Amino acid sequence: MRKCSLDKLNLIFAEIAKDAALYLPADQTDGSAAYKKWEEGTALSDALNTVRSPKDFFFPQTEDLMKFKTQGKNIDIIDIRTALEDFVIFGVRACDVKSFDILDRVFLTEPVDSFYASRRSHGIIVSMACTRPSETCFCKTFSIDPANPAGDVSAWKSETEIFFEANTQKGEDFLNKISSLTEECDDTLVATQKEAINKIMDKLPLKNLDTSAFGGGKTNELFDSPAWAELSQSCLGCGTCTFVCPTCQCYDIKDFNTGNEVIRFRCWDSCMYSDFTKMAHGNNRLTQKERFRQRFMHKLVYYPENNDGLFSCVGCGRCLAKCPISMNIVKVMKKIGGNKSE
Amino acid sequence: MQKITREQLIEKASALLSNSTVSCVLGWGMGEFDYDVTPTTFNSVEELEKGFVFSDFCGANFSKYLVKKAAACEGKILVFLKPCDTYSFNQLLTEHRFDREKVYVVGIPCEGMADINKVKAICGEGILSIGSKGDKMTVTTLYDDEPVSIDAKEVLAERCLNCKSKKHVAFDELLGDEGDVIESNRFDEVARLEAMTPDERFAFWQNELSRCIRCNACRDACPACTCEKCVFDNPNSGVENKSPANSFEEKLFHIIRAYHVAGRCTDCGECSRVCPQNIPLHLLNRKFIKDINEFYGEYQAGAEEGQRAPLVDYTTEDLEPGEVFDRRDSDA
Amino acid sequence: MQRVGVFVCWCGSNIAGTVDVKAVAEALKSEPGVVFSTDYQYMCSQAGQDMIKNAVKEHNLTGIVVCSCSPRMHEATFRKTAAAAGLNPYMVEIANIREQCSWVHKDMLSGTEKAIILGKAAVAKVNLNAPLTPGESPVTKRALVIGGGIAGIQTALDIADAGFPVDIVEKKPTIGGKMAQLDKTFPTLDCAACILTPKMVDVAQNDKIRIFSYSEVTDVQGFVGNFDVTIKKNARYVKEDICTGCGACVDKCPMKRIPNEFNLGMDNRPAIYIPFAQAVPKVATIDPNACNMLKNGKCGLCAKVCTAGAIDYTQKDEYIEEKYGAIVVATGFNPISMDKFDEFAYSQSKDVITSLEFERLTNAAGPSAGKLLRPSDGEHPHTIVFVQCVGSRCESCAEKGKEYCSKICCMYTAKHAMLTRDKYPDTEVYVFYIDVRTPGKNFDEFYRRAVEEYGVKYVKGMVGKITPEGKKLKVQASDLLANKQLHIDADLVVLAAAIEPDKSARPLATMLTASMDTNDFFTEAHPKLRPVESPTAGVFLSGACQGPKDIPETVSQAGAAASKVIGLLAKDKLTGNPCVAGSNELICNGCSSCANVCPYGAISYEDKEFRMPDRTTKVRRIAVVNPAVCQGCGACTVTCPSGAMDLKGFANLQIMAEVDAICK
Amino acid sequence: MQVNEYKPLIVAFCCNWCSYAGADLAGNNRLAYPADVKIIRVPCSCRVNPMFILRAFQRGADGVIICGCHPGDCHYTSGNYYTRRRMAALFSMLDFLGIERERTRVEWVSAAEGAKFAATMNDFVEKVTALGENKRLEDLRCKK
Repeated sequence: MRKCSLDKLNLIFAEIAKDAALYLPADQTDGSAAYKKWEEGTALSDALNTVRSPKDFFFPQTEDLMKFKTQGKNIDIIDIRTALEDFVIFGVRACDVKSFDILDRVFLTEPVDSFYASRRSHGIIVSMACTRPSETCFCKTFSIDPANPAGDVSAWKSETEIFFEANTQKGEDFLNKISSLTEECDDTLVATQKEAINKIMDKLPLKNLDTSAFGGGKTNELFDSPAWAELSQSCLGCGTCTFVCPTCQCYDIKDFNTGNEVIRFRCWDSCMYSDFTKMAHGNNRLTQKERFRQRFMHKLVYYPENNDGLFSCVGCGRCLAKCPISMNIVKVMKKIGGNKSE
Repeated sequence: MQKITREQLIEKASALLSNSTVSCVLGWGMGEFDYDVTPTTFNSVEELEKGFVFSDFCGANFSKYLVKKAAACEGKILVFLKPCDTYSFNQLLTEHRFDREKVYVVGIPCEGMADINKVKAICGEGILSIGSKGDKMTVTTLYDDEPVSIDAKEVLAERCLNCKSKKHVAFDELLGDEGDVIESNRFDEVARLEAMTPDERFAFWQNELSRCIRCNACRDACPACTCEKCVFDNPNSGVENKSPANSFEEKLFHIIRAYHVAGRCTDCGECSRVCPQNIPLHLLNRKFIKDINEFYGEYQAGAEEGQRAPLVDYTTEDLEPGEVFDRRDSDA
Repeated sequence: MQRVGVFVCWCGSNIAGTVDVKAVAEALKSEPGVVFSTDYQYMCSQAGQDMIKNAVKEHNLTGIVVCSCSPRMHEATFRKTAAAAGLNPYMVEIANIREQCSWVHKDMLSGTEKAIILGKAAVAKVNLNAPLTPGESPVTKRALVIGGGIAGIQTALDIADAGFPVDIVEKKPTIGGKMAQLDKTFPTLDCAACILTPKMVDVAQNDKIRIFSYSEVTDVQGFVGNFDVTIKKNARYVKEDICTGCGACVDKCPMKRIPNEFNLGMDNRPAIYIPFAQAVPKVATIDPNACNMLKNGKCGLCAKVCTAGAIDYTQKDEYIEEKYGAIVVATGFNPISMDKFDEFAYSQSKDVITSLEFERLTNAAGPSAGKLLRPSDGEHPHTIVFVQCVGSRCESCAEKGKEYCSKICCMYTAKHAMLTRDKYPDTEVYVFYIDVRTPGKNFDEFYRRAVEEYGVKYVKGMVGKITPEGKKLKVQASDLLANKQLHIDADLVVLAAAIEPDKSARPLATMLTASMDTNDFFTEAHPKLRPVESPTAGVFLSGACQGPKDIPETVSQAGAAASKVIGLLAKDKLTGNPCVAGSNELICNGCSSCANVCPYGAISYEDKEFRMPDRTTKVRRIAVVNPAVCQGCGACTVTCPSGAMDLKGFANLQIMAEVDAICK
Repeated sequence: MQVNEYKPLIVAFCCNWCSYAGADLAGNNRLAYPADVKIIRVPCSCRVNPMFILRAFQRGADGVIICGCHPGDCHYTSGNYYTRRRMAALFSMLDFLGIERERTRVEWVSAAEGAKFAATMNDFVEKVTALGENKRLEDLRCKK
């Protein structure tokens, strides 16, 4: 384990930014935090987390895939993929780090999504333990430990110091680069912090959220639950939950005609939208109830069914904070799961 | 801080359910915490008693829900409307978006709703409970041993700080005292932006709109946005798009959305309330309202049912588009 | 995908002079959908049109782009060509590379570049064109003429002569209008009554013509071929069909001191009256504001003396609803009020009169039985001053006068002056003028006769002030040619008051959705090419309601309007403009915004049941456009937030495709 | 003339009855204006949807001008009155967002005002040229 004084954090950032683009949570003018590319003067935010999740780095909201150009009656297809540079995402919380595993299982299994894979291989993740989780946090439900965040490098921040520990070769290399600015240390202080975090975790209101009603094989049991109609009755059909979610991975592929060429790009889509997976015959999810159900069944049943029981929710709490009608996965789990946790 | 209580509302709703005036009630459903209420339809007195809440966090404007819920309810639906909601109610009626006969409106007084973001800005994350007594709010958190007492006024939502009316413009019945239209300072922020240089304004909006994730929450919560099919969802409209590929598309969406509701927007503030990125979208709508007031005379959308909106109206003496700026320049 | 043919016209050197037409044709070849592209010297010539027709056949074209002169010039021509080749005529788009390109740009390079871009825009549009078929609507074979002056009379007679029924609505108790008040007409000096009254009689006797006198139009709905009009017949308290016009009631009526409108208040009439001897219909009318019986229930003398029993004090206003295929507006004119012209002392002296009053003074049926006597004391005037352009051509005095020339004053003043000198050679006659305008057949000769043969003293200059002093009117004027001030002691001053449209015209225009200019004259559909049609289909213009006119002009315009009406009524069906709005019911919100902005009332709403995707049904309010009423302005399309409303021929996607093509 | 001189792209929406005819008249009278102006014919100025204007800017236009009949002279009686309100509101909003106000204009040009049409276009092109390229409402994907 290595450490350095917070006073030197800026020097570390500068050092990292020499070779790779460095992104870290920074405060925005509206008071919330967002990942920003570091430049001299950018300060690491104290906020618990960013509004948008860091999935953007690997799976951006819009991404050009290829271009077509017509010359007279001919069409040229242009591959626009370019070699990526390494980049560092600093300060990723444990929940969000876990979300990359969930996305990896979608994009890195055959057929591998080359766009995602390329970004993923160039990204170095420096995670950060959560010292002050929010009431909306429920990562523990999915066996995520905010005191021991994964990633290439794990970090802990105290009032005065920051501690690093490498988990991967990439992480080792990263720490080597900043070794002149850090010093070797033992993990006493970090252990104390972990203990404090665990204490808080035990006080969180959603600590006992129960997942036993969900998982692979529960489709028949849950699909026709009358509770779906009740839960979805006021859903506005907006995409807030899906767009702030670190694990939602659906996208649409569209063409944009610039007049001179056609850009084929993909952009996030939301299963909450009425035209989601619309096909020639129309839409197979006819009302908001079906769309709503799809989202939660996917996270809590279909995904685990296909991924060794892994739920595609990391308990980050973003949807709890941002849904315009305050309907969210916790309420769904409690209602559909039979309120077992209460 | 609210003068009307949960119990009074349940009593009223129960009475109307019991005497069969209404067959369902649109109200606020209890959440996980004290601030995350969900608009909910209650079908019985039991359901009301179990799940109905009323607090400083019941900000949602129910008028829009009537477009779907009025038709879905078997009999009449009881809806509790705060003064600002009643303007949207009238505007929707003007546009024939639901059947008035299917709705029973109980107007309720509103002392202004709280903004949870403002509470969190003071008390931090980890809120366990929020209680309200008079002008004070008591907040217990994970990280404070003692409950924190805050002034309710301090955490009022922006739209409530600039409340334009405590008067109900549509109702079947009123609970509590009726208020008046208020002289508000709601255009001050617009005026502040107008006084900036174009470069400053451009930078301001570039910064704000760059946060947009096109979740459509503003549109989907907006009581004026009730199109059967939004142009931005319609591949045949020529402007459909799903996510902002660049800053042009960010602007396009918000300009067109504000334009489409211009003259129809009642300034209820739902757009800004629901924006996950805290973009002050209401300023775009208020700009149109301010302009309309200045160019064509004071107009409050939804003040009366059946009003003719300013952009579907004209006089032969209207000012010329070019004079818009001459006028402002001479004011400055 | 369309198969588009592009035809680039040289227009001789008009286009080819600044646009490389071959380069344009070549460049457009590679545009999407284009399968054929060529150029030719004159596309609009027979040979050019044949070239298009052949290409349509040879290349199986589904769309045509002609790069040529303005579509306002030859769009119709090329649409016919397309139709002749078996294409839908609306599959043609014109790129205007003459008026808006070759003629305004001098540089070959930029001209060619722009022509290519305009061509691309037209190709982009035509790729999205769809065949359009005009809608059809039936025609009610009856015409309505609003106004019963010489314009209305002539129009009605001509329409009736072609065999179509016509109704005339006249707000006065008799038809005849202003012409009935005139004495003689210039430049022939025929007696106005002698040529007008036979026509009035013709109207009365024509079984195709109905006269609604003392009536007005109160509502107009519908559209060309199918107007629904409400006519209010004001109660005249005399049964029209029974009254014989004998005049016994008029003689016996005790209320005899009502100012007589027909003589412009220069004498009196009774409360029950017939405006003049040759009135049509010749029936009495009771003035409800003057009749003691109607006001106080006392009198009833007229009922007693009426042997026919035509008097009916209980008569009520009657509303008649009738259908018409065409409407002719012939609401005429009035002299403007002289009240504001204090400098001419019109309100102060009875001996300052208007020209129309002068007409009545010299008319044998007038208040002085045709003797020219001063209204104040009945003495013969020895010095008469005519003042022209009172309120006309009055740029600086817009609040009391008119900016335009009233056109008829120069000639009637010459007539008045000449007739005065002819009848009373001892009278000195002065005419003050700004310019004398006599552009008409025999007009200038007429005016010169007044000066040269009759010794009328024409003075170029305006009268500055008129002051009544004793029996005289002190006229202070300037003679611009002699550059001196004149002081004339006149016995009578005649003001050539400007004329203005009748006040009833403005509300009528609103009912008809017909447009007016700022002076309240009706606007013609085209000032040169369609002078007797209003822009609103099925509404025609006759006489001075469109602009100041003398009698021969009015009569010829009346005939022209009639011929347009006859042309319309001769059709069994009307084909409309196919470029009309239409609402996509699947995404219509039924919000009524479109109906709010539609100037024609073409949009209505209906509740329609829809099958929802989840197999439930839902009743929704939706907009429906009447294609026969819609004129295709597109106001509704922009006000529709969901884009449900679109305009055929100028659809959202078509215009955006043009924008894209221009900007790429 | 300088090479590579900046040439703005101007989209002009002209109503069929007045302004388009006015543009034709400018042509008839050979009244020159820059070829940067490209005219799109619409039945009435009230057919111009704000979306068309934004579209033009997106696609690379540097200025957009809407021409219609003079108020009171609309072929459809009231179309240009709606245009007047719509564009006043829209232009004010664009200005509010910091977009240069000189890039948009409404001008009333009658069928008889060929000279006014040419003069208006000359003036508009000059003003937009002075502003330079539209940077604030552009879509970079559409740049060549």
